[in-house]
Amino acid sequence: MKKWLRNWRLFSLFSVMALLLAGCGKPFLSTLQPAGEVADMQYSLMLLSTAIMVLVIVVVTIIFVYVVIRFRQRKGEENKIPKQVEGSHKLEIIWTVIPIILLLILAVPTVSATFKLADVKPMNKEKRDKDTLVVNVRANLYWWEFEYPDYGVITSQDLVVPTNERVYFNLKASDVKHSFWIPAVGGKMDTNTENKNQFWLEFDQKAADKAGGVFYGKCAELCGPSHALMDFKVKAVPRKEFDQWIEKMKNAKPVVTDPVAKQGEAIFNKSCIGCHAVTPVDKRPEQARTAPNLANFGDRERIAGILDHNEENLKKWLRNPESVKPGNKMTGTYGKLTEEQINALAKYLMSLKVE
Amino acid sequence: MSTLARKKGVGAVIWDYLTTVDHKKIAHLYLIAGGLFFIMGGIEALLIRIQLAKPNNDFLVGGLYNQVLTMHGTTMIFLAAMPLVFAMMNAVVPIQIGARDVAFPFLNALGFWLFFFGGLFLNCSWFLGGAPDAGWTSYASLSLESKATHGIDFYVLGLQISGFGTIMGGINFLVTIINMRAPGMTYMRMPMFVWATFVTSALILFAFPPLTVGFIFMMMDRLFGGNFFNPAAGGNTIIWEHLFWIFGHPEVYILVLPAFGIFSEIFATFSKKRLFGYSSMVFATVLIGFLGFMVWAHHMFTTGMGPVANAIFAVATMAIAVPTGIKIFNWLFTMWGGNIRFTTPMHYAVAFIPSFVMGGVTGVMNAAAAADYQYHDSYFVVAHFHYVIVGGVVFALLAGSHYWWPKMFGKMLNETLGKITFWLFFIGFHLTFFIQHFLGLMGMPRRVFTYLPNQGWETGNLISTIGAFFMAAATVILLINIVITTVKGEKAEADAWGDGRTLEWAVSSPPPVYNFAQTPLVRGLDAYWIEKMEGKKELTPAEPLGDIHMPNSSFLPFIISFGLFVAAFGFTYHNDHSWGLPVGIIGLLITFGSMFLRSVIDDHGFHIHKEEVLELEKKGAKA
Amino acid sequence: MQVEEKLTAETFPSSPERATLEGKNKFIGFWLFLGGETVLFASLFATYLALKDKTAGGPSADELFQMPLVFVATMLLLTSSLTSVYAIYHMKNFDFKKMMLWFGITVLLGAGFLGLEIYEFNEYVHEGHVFTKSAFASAFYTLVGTHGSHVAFGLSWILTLMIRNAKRGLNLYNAPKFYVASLYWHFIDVVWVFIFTVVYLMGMVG
Amino acid sequence: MVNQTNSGNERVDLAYRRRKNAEEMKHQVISFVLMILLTLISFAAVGYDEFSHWFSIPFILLLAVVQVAFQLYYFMHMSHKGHELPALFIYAGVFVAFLTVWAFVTVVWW
Repeated sequence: MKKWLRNWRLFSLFSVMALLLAGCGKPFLSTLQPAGEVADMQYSLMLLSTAIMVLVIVVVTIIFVYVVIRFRQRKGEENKIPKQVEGSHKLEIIWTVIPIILLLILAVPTVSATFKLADVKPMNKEKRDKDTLVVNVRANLYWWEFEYPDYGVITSQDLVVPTNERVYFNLKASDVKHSFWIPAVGGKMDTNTENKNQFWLEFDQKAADKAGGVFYGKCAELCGPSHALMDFKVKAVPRKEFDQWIEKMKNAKPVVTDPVAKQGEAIFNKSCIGCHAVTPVDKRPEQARTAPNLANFGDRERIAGILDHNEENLKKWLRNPESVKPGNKMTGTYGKLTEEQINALAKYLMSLKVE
Repeated sequence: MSTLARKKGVGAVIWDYLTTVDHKKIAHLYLIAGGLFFIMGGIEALLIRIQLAKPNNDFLVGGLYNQVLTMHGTTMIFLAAMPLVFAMMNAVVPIQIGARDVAFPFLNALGFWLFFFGGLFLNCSWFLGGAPDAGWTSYASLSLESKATHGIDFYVLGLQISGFGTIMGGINFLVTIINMRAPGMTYMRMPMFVWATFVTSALILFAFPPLTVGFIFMMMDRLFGGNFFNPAAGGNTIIWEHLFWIFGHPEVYILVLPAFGIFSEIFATFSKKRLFGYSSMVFATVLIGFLGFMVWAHHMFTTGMGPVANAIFAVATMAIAVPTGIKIFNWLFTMWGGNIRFTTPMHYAVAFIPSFVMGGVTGVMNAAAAADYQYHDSYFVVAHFHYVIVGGVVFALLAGSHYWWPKMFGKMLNETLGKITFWLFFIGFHLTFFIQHFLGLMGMPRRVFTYLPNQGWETGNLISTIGAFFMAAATVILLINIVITTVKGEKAEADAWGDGRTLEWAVSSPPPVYNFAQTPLVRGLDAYWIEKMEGKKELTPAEPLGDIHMPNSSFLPFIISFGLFVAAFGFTYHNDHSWGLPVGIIGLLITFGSMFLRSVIDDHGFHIHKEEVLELEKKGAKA
Repeated sequence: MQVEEKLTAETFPSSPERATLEGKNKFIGFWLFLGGETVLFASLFATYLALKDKTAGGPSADELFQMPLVFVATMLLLTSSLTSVYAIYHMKNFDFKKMMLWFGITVLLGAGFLGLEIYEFNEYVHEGHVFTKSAFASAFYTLVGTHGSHVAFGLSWILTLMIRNAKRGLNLYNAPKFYVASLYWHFIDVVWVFIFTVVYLMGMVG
Repeated sequence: MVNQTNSGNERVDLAYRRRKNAEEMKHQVISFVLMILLTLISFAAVGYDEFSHWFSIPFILLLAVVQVAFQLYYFMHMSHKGHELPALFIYAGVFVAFLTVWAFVTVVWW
């Protein structure tokens, strides 16, 4: 009996701890493990509001439990009529004034943080500072395009940013409304169809190390059948590495040596190049850029944003995109490919690397 | 002229309900129809939770999941919660103010049938290609893109039709409460539920027109080539968001204020105490209604309105917490010093306090705009509004159905089964939704049909799914309870719970068709309690016994609504089929034709004679 | 029926529209309805204001609008508001014939207004300002068209009332109906005042 | 419903009532004339090119509000007794209407 009790205690202790640990979520995804200035600011606001709210809950619960236990009907008192109280001005004033004070305590930092997070002046200067990094984010049905306008470089699906500095974003959508969210790094902003939204984020180097260098990004606005699958990845690297990456991207061209990949290139140039570009410098207007830029496809974290990055999954996607992302715009835009052609294409695509 | 109290066959009963204008029978209709839609919405919820029980599940994928998700939200708000609230109002409000019916009995019936045909039309989409799939908010860019099926057209037209019914209901209750209170029933003597109905109806009156306009725009864009939301022609989808939320936020209060009203009645009744701080409760209700119109944009913090707008709406939203807090404490102090009897309705009422406080405080957290950038469109928000809607509204509707069941149907629901329902539902509710706060904070966006493993969301989602099944089990037991009660329940007395305070408990259960043989004289708050405390068995009448004027039944409300139902089909398909336009016009002709009939044929109602009333009263007293 | 009781000028109450409970209900209910209509039109106006410059290459407001036409239409509708006041004045004096006469004039003026509006829309369509052209066009036609359909509904309402009651004179059953119909007519005028100010005049100013 | 009229005390002297009605009618004609005048002024204000629209737009809006007040208070008798609730609900409607329009001209700017 004793042993059972001890085991039970141990078990419950472990389960509570497990719950607490799980409660923080994953460092690459959870808002509870903030990885940058914005997320930090929001996290402290969350903590402050939670503290105030827990206080409220505790007060209510104490009164509640007392009342429910103390004043329940007892045997033999079924017909007792309690005193009919009209109310009490003193009490009512107390529970009007105290909440007002609590809300004021919350309102001041809220307003101040709201304005701080909206400070995008540096990106809108007539002549931007050289170090101010701006990224144009364009959300499309189930894929993301990231354009670095100051460098003339375009990439998609994997966003690469320097750490420990503010990165500014222009956000828009090309078809339906989406929402750009990197939970661990900071709150979201919608990508609208008729205007450009602007905000900034900061990626913390230490947190990035803890998260393995990659943060998960999500689409947070229902956008159609594959809304759940519209993930993207953020590679946060030190400024120096970022600069190197940009340089490489500027000059990247597909270099194909493998004969099978060469075959793949031929197929690609016949039927895919109309939508997909394979160089990061894509001068076409955005309306013409109807599919993800594949220049650094081989370096990507995921196939289609969700599948593990390997040739098998790529082939699966090429065979039938619909089975991976229902409602995507690629299905049906190209003829039936033979298994051989798919092999060749996969080889070719995987060879597209800048790193 | 009297067709009362005659034995009737099944056909006659059905015909009676199709043509009735009696608020008590319309309450039954709302309860049954709303209950059916509630079960449908519940099944949809179960499907959603089954799909999300484990990562990469393939039970309900992509577009179909979005249809189920959209219909769950739409059904629960428009076709379950609203009509069930209307059921409570119809069943009780006229009696609570000492009236014989609502101000416009014909419109009352029309309101129900419009709601019903609107809901029916919306659900027809399941069988005609596919349901709407752009979420219950149906944001314009996605809902214009969704052209593969007519789902969104069903949404727009169906809700349009049922919305007309809702506005009618709102005006009807306002006029009823303004004009038809019994002598002595001043505004400050009205039961709290009546006050809640009053403010709710005012909110309906002002909140539904923007929604109607939004629907008109959406209909124009989708069916008639309009450009309101088409950016290529200068349109702007943010307008839809604004219109929707100008309606959408008051809608939350439209649902929750009646819930507050129901709980106020129950707390007072089963604590055997007058409602604590009645006048501040009234004040808080009105204030919530007023503030409810100034906060809609907090649903749009991430839309990009800019920091000034976000800050203003954040602070305005926080302000609502104050009147809500006043209410919570007033309820606690109603119980304080009382003699609390834990009946089934009281279980819900007591459980409501901590549950709703949870939903309320997360609401204030959401109001903090900068932090909301993280919460917005995540499972945190899903958890928040389910705490408010289920912990507040659904608890209230379950409580209210148990509380007023004897008044509506003349039989007491089984208390043991009632308490089992309660516990299952209560546990299931917290199991389902508490964990979702954390899922949201851990980065899970809402409205996703699946998720990948290794993101830390597996356990939470599984727990949530298990909870949903508890709630389903509770609903099943409630249904069993209803069946058992209907078959062999005990006949309820007039004052079925023995502690009734308001006028509805002074008339027999169920009440006679005219409610009060003599209009009562009201001498204070809790009119019936006052009489009881003075040792009287009956109310003080305000008029001598006389002939009672009653409105005639009419089949026209059904036909008018049916016409719109037909018209909606026509317009939905008018771009695809040549029969569309004629069918649409025929439908409108049916509707306007029957409206014309209504205005041309005088309907003065009929009288129940004094002798008949006496006879009925005797019978009622005996039973 | 008491409400259909034949009355004389002496027994006719001074506020016949509110003399019965049914009348009172209609009276209050209709005013509430007008409160809701205010919000409905506000949403249409708000949308129009947000979209009025989004012409997408189509004609803009100041190129289109024909002010003389709008001025005449405005005068017609304003006058019809006065004539319906006259009708109610005579109703209160229990002068059924004069009431019918003035309501008749109101209907004629309203029909004139509606005719002008249809003519106006037709002109605009010929200038390429069609409903599907731009967001501005959609918003314009929906706002002004909703008002126009209110006019049409009001006309058929008043006409139905006149025909239905042509032979039975005034009583407490139909007095509230006439009264409420005239309220509706005034409300249409209220909306028009804002339409000619916000849509037409402000459209000319730019 | 039983008849709850209290027409008894309303059966005041017919001649007196007629006189009052006639007097009121006079007011209404006056307000009509004023309304026509206001309409003319606002059309003229727009037609006259010298005014900048920073002046003319608020000016014609003000005239519209005055006209509508005439309509409500004289033509629709809101100045009469027993119109407290109608006034309350119309003003509530105007309040929501104002919020809506205000939001659409400030927040929806793109």
